[in-house]
Amino acid sequence: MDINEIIKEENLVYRKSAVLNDKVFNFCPGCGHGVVQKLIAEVVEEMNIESEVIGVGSVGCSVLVYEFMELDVVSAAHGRAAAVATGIKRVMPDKYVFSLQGDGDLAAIGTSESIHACNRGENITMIFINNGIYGMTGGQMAPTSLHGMKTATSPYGRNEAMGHPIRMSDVVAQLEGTYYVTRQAVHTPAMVRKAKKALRQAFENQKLNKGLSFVEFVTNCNSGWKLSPIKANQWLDQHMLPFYPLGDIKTEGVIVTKDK
Amino acid sequence: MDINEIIKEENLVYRKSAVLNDKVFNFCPGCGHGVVQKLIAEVVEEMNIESEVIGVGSVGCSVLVYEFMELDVVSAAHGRAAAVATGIKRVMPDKYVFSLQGDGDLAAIGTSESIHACNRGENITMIFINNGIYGMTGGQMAPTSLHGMKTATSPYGRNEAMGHPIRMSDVVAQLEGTYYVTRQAVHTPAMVRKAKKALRQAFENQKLNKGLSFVEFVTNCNSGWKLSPIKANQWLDQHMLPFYPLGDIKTEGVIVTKDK
Amino acid sequence: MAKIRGAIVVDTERCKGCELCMYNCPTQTIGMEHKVNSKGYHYAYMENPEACIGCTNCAVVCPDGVITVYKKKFEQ
Amino acid sequence: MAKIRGAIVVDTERCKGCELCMYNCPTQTIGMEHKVNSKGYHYAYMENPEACIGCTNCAVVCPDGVITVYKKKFEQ
Amino acid sequence: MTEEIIIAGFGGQGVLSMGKILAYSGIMQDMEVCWMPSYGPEMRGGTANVTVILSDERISSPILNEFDTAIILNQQSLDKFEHSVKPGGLLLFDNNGITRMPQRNDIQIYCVEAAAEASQLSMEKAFNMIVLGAYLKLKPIVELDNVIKGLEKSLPERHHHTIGTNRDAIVRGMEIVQQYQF
Amino acid sequence: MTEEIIIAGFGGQGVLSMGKILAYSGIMQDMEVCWMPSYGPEMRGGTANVTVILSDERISSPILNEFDTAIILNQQSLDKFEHSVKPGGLLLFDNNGITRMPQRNDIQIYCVEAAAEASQLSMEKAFNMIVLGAYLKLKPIVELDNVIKGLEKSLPERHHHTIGTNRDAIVRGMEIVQQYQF
Amino acid sequence: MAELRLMKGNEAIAEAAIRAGADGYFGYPITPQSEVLEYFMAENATERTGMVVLQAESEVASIYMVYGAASTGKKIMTSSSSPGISLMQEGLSYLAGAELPCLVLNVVRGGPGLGDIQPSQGDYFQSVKGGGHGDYKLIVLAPSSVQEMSDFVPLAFDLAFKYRNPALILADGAIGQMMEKVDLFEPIPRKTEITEPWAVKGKQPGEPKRTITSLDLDPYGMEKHNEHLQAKYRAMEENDVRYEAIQCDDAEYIFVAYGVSARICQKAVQLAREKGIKAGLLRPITLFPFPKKQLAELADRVKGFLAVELSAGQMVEDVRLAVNGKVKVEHFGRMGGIVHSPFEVVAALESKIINV
Amino acid sequence: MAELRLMKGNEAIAEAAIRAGADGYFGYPITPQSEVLEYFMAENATERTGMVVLQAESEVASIYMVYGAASTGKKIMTSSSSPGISLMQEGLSYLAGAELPCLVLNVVRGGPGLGDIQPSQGDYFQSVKGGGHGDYKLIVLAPSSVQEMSDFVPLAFDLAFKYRNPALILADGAIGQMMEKVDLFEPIPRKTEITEPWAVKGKQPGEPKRTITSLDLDPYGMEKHNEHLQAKYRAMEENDVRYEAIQCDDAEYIFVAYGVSARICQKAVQLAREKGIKAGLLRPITLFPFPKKQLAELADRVKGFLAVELSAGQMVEDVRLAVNGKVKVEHFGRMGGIVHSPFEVVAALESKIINV
Ligand SMILES: Cc1ncc(C[n+]2csc(CCOP(=O)(O)OP(=O)(O)O)c2C)c(N)n1
Ligand SMILES: Cc1ncc(C[n+]2csc(CCOP(=O)(O)OP(=O)(O)O)c2C)c(N)n1
Ligand code: SF4
Ligand code: SF4
Ligand code: SF4
Ligand code: SF4
Ligand code: SF4
Ligand code: SF4
Ligand SMILES: [Mg+2]
Ligand SMILES: [Mg+2]
Repeated sequence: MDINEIIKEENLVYRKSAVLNDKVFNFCPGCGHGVVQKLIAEVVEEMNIESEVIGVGSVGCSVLVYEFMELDVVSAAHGRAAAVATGIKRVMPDKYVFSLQGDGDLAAIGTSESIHACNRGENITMIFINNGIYGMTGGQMAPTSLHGMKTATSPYGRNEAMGHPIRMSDVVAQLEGTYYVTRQAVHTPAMVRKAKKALRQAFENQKLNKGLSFVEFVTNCNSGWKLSPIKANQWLDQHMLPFYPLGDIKTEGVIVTKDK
Repeated sequence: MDINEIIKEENLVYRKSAVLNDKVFNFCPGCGHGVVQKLIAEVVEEMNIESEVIGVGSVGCSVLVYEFMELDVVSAAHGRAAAVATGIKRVMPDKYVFSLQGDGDLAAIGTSESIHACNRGENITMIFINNGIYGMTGGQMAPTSLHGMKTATSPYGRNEAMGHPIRMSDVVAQLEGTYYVTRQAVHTPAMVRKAKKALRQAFENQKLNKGLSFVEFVTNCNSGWKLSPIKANQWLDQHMLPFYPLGDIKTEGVIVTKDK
Repeated sequence: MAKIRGAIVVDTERCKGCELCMYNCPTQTIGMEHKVNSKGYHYAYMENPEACIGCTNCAVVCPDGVITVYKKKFEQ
Repeated sequence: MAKIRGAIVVDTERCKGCELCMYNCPTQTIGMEHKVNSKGYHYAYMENPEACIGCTNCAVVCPDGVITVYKKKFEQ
Repeated sequence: MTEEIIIAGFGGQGVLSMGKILAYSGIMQDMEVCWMPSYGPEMRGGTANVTVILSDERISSPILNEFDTAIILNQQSLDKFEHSVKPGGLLLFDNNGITRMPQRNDIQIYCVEAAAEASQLSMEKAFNMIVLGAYLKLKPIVELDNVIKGLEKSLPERHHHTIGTNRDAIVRGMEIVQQYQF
Repeated sequence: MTEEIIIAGFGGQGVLSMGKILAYSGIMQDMEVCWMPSYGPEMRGGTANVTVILSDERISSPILNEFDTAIILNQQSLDKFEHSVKPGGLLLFDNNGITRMPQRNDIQIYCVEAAAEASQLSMEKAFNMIVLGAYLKLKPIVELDNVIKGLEKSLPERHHHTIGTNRDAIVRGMEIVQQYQF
Repeated sequence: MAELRLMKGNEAIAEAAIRAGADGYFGYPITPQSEVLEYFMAENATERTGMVVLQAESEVASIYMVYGAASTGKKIMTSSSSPGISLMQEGLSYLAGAELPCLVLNVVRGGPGLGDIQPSQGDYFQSVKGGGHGDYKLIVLAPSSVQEMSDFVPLAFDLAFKYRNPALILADGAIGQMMEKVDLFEPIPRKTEITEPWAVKGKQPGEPKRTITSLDLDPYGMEKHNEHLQAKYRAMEENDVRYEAIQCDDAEYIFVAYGVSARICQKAVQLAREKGIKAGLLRPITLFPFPKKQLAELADRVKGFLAVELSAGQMVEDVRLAVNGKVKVEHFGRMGGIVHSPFEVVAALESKIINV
Repeated sequence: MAELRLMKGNEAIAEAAIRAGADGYFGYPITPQSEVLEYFMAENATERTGMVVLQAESEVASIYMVYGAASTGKKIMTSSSSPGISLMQEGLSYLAGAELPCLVLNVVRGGPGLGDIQPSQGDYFQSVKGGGHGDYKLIVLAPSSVQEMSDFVPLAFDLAFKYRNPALILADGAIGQMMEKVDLFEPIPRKTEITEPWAVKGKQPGEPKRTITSLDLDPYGMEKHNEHLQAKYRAMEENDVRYEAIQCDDAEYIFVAYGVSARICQKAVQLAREKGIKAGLLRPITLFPFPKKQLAELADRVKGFLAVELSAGQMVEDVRLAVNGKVKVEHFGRMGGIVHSPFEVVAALESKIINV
């Protein structure tokens, strides 16, 4: 049977979202950033809200998000995406505003802005790419780097004197202003599908004026980790996920009890 | 019986610590800041560590701490005391380093420095004066101001759009680097005595290299609250303490479970 | 009995050869070309086209949105 | 039986008249002077000196470290 | 005509609002006015003072080292500002709580026992208006009617019922002010 | 004597370290040297290139627009740098993956099939040393001994056992380089 | 409606922002300018006009909230004093780089460091040369009265939008804290429809998307962007210099001073003339663009300039650059919060310029 | 021991800090200078000398860790690039105000805003005029080779301690990223005993306590402190100007350039002389204190100056101030990360100075 009988528009089951344009992502091969950008585009497309979305980029490997998405985007300074998003949302309360930040951006230099946007319960969607490292600048230690992790600035492994890996989602879940906090991953098809639902939820919450939704994605930075993409995802399963377990942390403003 | 028979050196039971000099505190009458400064002086004197202590002041009503204490003190910029203390302690690990910050200083502009010093487990004592307001600048809203609280920048009461009061001690207790986190008050004699024990503990921990000790004091700012000192302390009991309950939050690195 | 057949189209010039599609394909449909594209990457292709069931797993995990998936039910 | 008697000395020039000592004295020993000091504050003083038991409560809560406390056991 | 005044006392004595009412009165009389407070944390518990300038011309510097008039309400302020009165200028003070009396003999010195009077009349809140009255008696640069208009402008609506009392206080101040006898 | 070189290819082809070895060799020969990489995120996945300058005099600008020699290891780099070779200069390239061949006729063009050779000899890691050998054959500005010394200096101790292989690769490169035939 | 009031400078600027149709204010308290935020809150600006007012957690957050809000093409403002403005330097560079209009108020206090809270003009360099990184300029307006604190708000917004550039109002503790009478302008209603083509609002079908950024990884692109910025700054210098010349026509000596110093110099001109010295005052109103041309022209016919500032000598450099060696230019200033008296200023003119 | 190595500028400066006996480094990654922190870590500086190295959570935290550590009288350093340095402006003003010696490295990249990461000299104003608030100066050294990246570390520390003032090494992406051979100086052991009388170490019995602050609420005190600072800055200008004059003796035209631009101008001098133009180069090594006097002297005997910078024209203002109108001073520069070629520079000299 000819394959061209299958490859027909009416048989289409998956195609890159039209919210993404044809430029090639600047990410390294196999980087989780790409999947997250795809998901954002898909959720926006499915909700049919392109004309109501304002994105906020940050400084990190996703800095060029405005290049790839056919959306209005404001590019924030390193660490300040939550403040920038606050500024936008406050004067444009009817728009959907999301921010997209790495772990260095959100949990190191931007700690204060992140915490206070969460604490104020800004009605936005904060998307957090936790790859345990500073990808863009060449693989330096991030606040989320695991103990023992070798990075450009912890070449012999992160030790206690360098601080402890911080679970930002758990921290912000403690704050009254967060309505939905979840931790997801995108390196298996099942995880991607689940993550997309979570992201959709986070956008839907904005429509309902529920306050802040915080979606963490634990992803690989294979370049920074100095592993092949496949190996990096395996390492992620073995090391990152035990410390950063997946699942909802807070739903409808209530922390999910862990004993369940 | 002549009172002068009692007022004799051998009958002395309480006198202002010699670590405090004779300058009159710049605080308003009845302000809790004064009691905390007294306690710091007493603990330092009792531990006999004057020559090993470096204090870090901040910007807020306690900015002039270096004027009143006979200790070496470094005056940090607004919000940065935790970073300044980190810098000192890292290069002088054998000294006792404490920082003294207000709630605006520690929980607004200094959020990031506070969180990360705690997360790194710097072996210092962070002293946190939570009076729910910016005292020094004339009574503006602080991150810790209660809902409904009237301040210079929330003259009709703090509302949700201005953010929620934040319990910093609970937030930092979540971080791996904090060893001891406690919340105290100083407006009754019993509370003062208890608070002093906690403060002493926090200094003792440094000697044992235990990591970060965080001592919150819930105090009045009677000027900012526009109440007499006595009324302010009553208001504190009625409104602040229910939201900021007293007691140890984390001891020996373990969060104290609340159900006990 | 109806049989499900799938097919994928790889935008070879955009493929970065990360192999995640191959790794995540439940039917071993995908292989990596020995040749490289103009960026120097070995790109993914349908090594066993008949095996594809159109599950979209490959496309879903592809970080670069390189794969388009089609699926058709055939009556046997 | 031994009786405990206390006494306080108020550094009147440093007192800011906040009344917290008075409020926290378990024995109503303390009152506020009608006169003001050079800063304009009514200052604390022992209104009922014989009531003082030297418990130091007043001194402990005094934000300005104004009060010195003495205590003596008298054999009766 | 330009009148440069310093008003100084404890925080809480109504120093700043007295200056403000004076300034508003100036506006009511079509003058140029400037009101410049001491500000910042040193106010806390300590002294408060305000410079008020009333003039027929554009006012240059809002910050002055010398004054035509000093209105002094406590000892610290007397110590600080007695020497800033221009020769021939006016020093008006309330002797309540004053232990070291003014010394200069090249200026005019007047005393108003406003605190005592206010407590006697149970109008403690209008203490500063008694002082204002005393000043206006000595330097009638603004008319009483304009002061009342200034009061209306500077007080929030909900306090307008106090204007009568304030007027009485001003008048009383005018009556009780007297030259200081060394 | 001053030699200004650009080396350009994919990240991962050893472009930067080849430049570094060349620079170290220059030092061994008492020359002034400068090594200036392209840097930053655009390196990621894309091309990497480095400018190396060897000279008998103090080196002025580390950043150049024109080069005596261009060593080119992929198509993108050829497109980018072919026109930066000074007239009369040298272009050395590996034709692996090259689809559009060099066009200029005012420069010397040489080809070294280093990738092919390296894979044949199973010395993929020494690919860049083959290229280096080819270059040194054409421009023997540093002596082989000094290159070896340079290798010793630039490689960490634990990699010194590879020096023999690298030497062989350099020599092999010298052998297989040939003028490009249009 | 228009109205005459006795107000502090800080209050006047807040009232003016409400009247000018400002859409948003984000700020953090600091003396001597906390009254700005306090006024917005007490006046319930949000109820009056729908303007957004938010107390931020820091100055860094404030300036980036401004950055975000300004991206939508609305009229956005922040305010602070010296240390807080220093914390905004990265943000100001970003705003200038991304070409976002906005209004920033600096009520300068004594520095450096924590310094004190008294009036100063020690932040001139930071304001006009660029305290942040890279080549950029702010439009800088220097009010010297409470009236101008009010009047410069709509002016600053107009210039900011005209050039897509942040505008800074450089005041000082005296101007911020003092009360004067102010003639408040007629309120301008807030714009409901944003017409700026560059402003983000969600990508509309059929229209290209909009991006606000200051990044261009290609240095050639970055250079082009810089050239565009420089052309804009030259246009400002060409078209939007503002100044006030007081008794300059027959003057032999010129005081150059802005803000509160200019008021003192105005008195000094009068005192000098009483002494028979023909003094005049050139008061730059825009500190950038600086009235270079006007000073250069004056330099052809006067005997000397005295730059009078509450600083160790900052604006004096711009005066020297304009005068270019033609006549003597000296500086007189007090520091740390002390304000010079008109007498001192005249004495300085005599000792530094006339009698040498 | 002393040693010859091929190193990046960023590596050389880190190695030099270890050798200079630095006691602490606090910093945050940013291109193009992340190698500084990486080198300390890879080299295990802490094991080598006991030096403390800590990756901070931000540049704001970095500079205040420096502030704290420097209060103890030790040799403390941080480094960053343009946006990160902008975030340190408040801290720098505090360090200067509190008179704390320390070393800050800025490896400048293209701005404004996020800009790009290529070499630039657009942060000159920020460095020498004061990007923070208030009247203060940094000691600013401009290396133009990897060798100087190494050599200027002990020099900067010496000057910083001599004056109790922060010192800034102003480099750029090219100097930071390029490798050159560098003759590493003999290591200086870390001081174990702090002798600075002002340094905090715990109040010793019988000694007065020590306070590190930049606050003085009394404006007269604050003014006095400012006068003290200004006197210090004048002393720097008197005693510590450094520069290199290349072929200036017989020159008719002078390039003025620092850092990487100076290297290009050196080539331009050669090219110009080949063309028969008598060109020379004055390279300021200290940007503050600036070689004003040297330029003023040259101005008496040359025909013109061309300031060559990777900026829209910043240092040129200091050249103009020094030359004070005696001869023509023009600026030539590229922006956004583009580095001028020596040919362009010569062409600019001809078109802007000679042929007009
Ligand atoms: C003020 C400032 N400091 C530092 C940098 C350099 N910088 C750019 S991205 C980045 C960290 C990126 O890490 P992360 O946020 O985890 O994003 P990732 O690339 O890993 O997705 C840093 C430190 C900067 N651009 N600006
Ligand atoms: C960078 C900066 N921003 C703002 C200020 C102004 N400021 C001084 S103290 C203070 C807040 C004080 O409040 P808090 O920390 O709660 O101390 P408190 O006086 O209540 O004890 C502020 C905003 C400053 N000095 N520096
Ligand atoms: S550096 Fe890491 S995070 Fe960045 S694109 Fe590459 S793999 Fe992804
Ligand atoms: S303002 Fe408040 S915190 Fe400050 S001294 Fe007064 S009462 Fe205490
Ligand atoms: S659609 Fe499913 S079966 Fe087909 S190639 Fe992709 S992963 Fe394999
Ligand atoms: S996952 Fe995508 S980019 Fe990776 S190899 Fe497959 S098609 Fe190529
Ligand atoms: S010591 Fe005790 S009893 Fe005596 S006055 Fe003080 S509080 Fe009262
Ligand atoms: S508590 Fe202290 S300051 Fe207050 S009234 Fe008593 S003695 Fe005076
Ligand atoms: Mg990351
Ligand atoms: Mg407080």
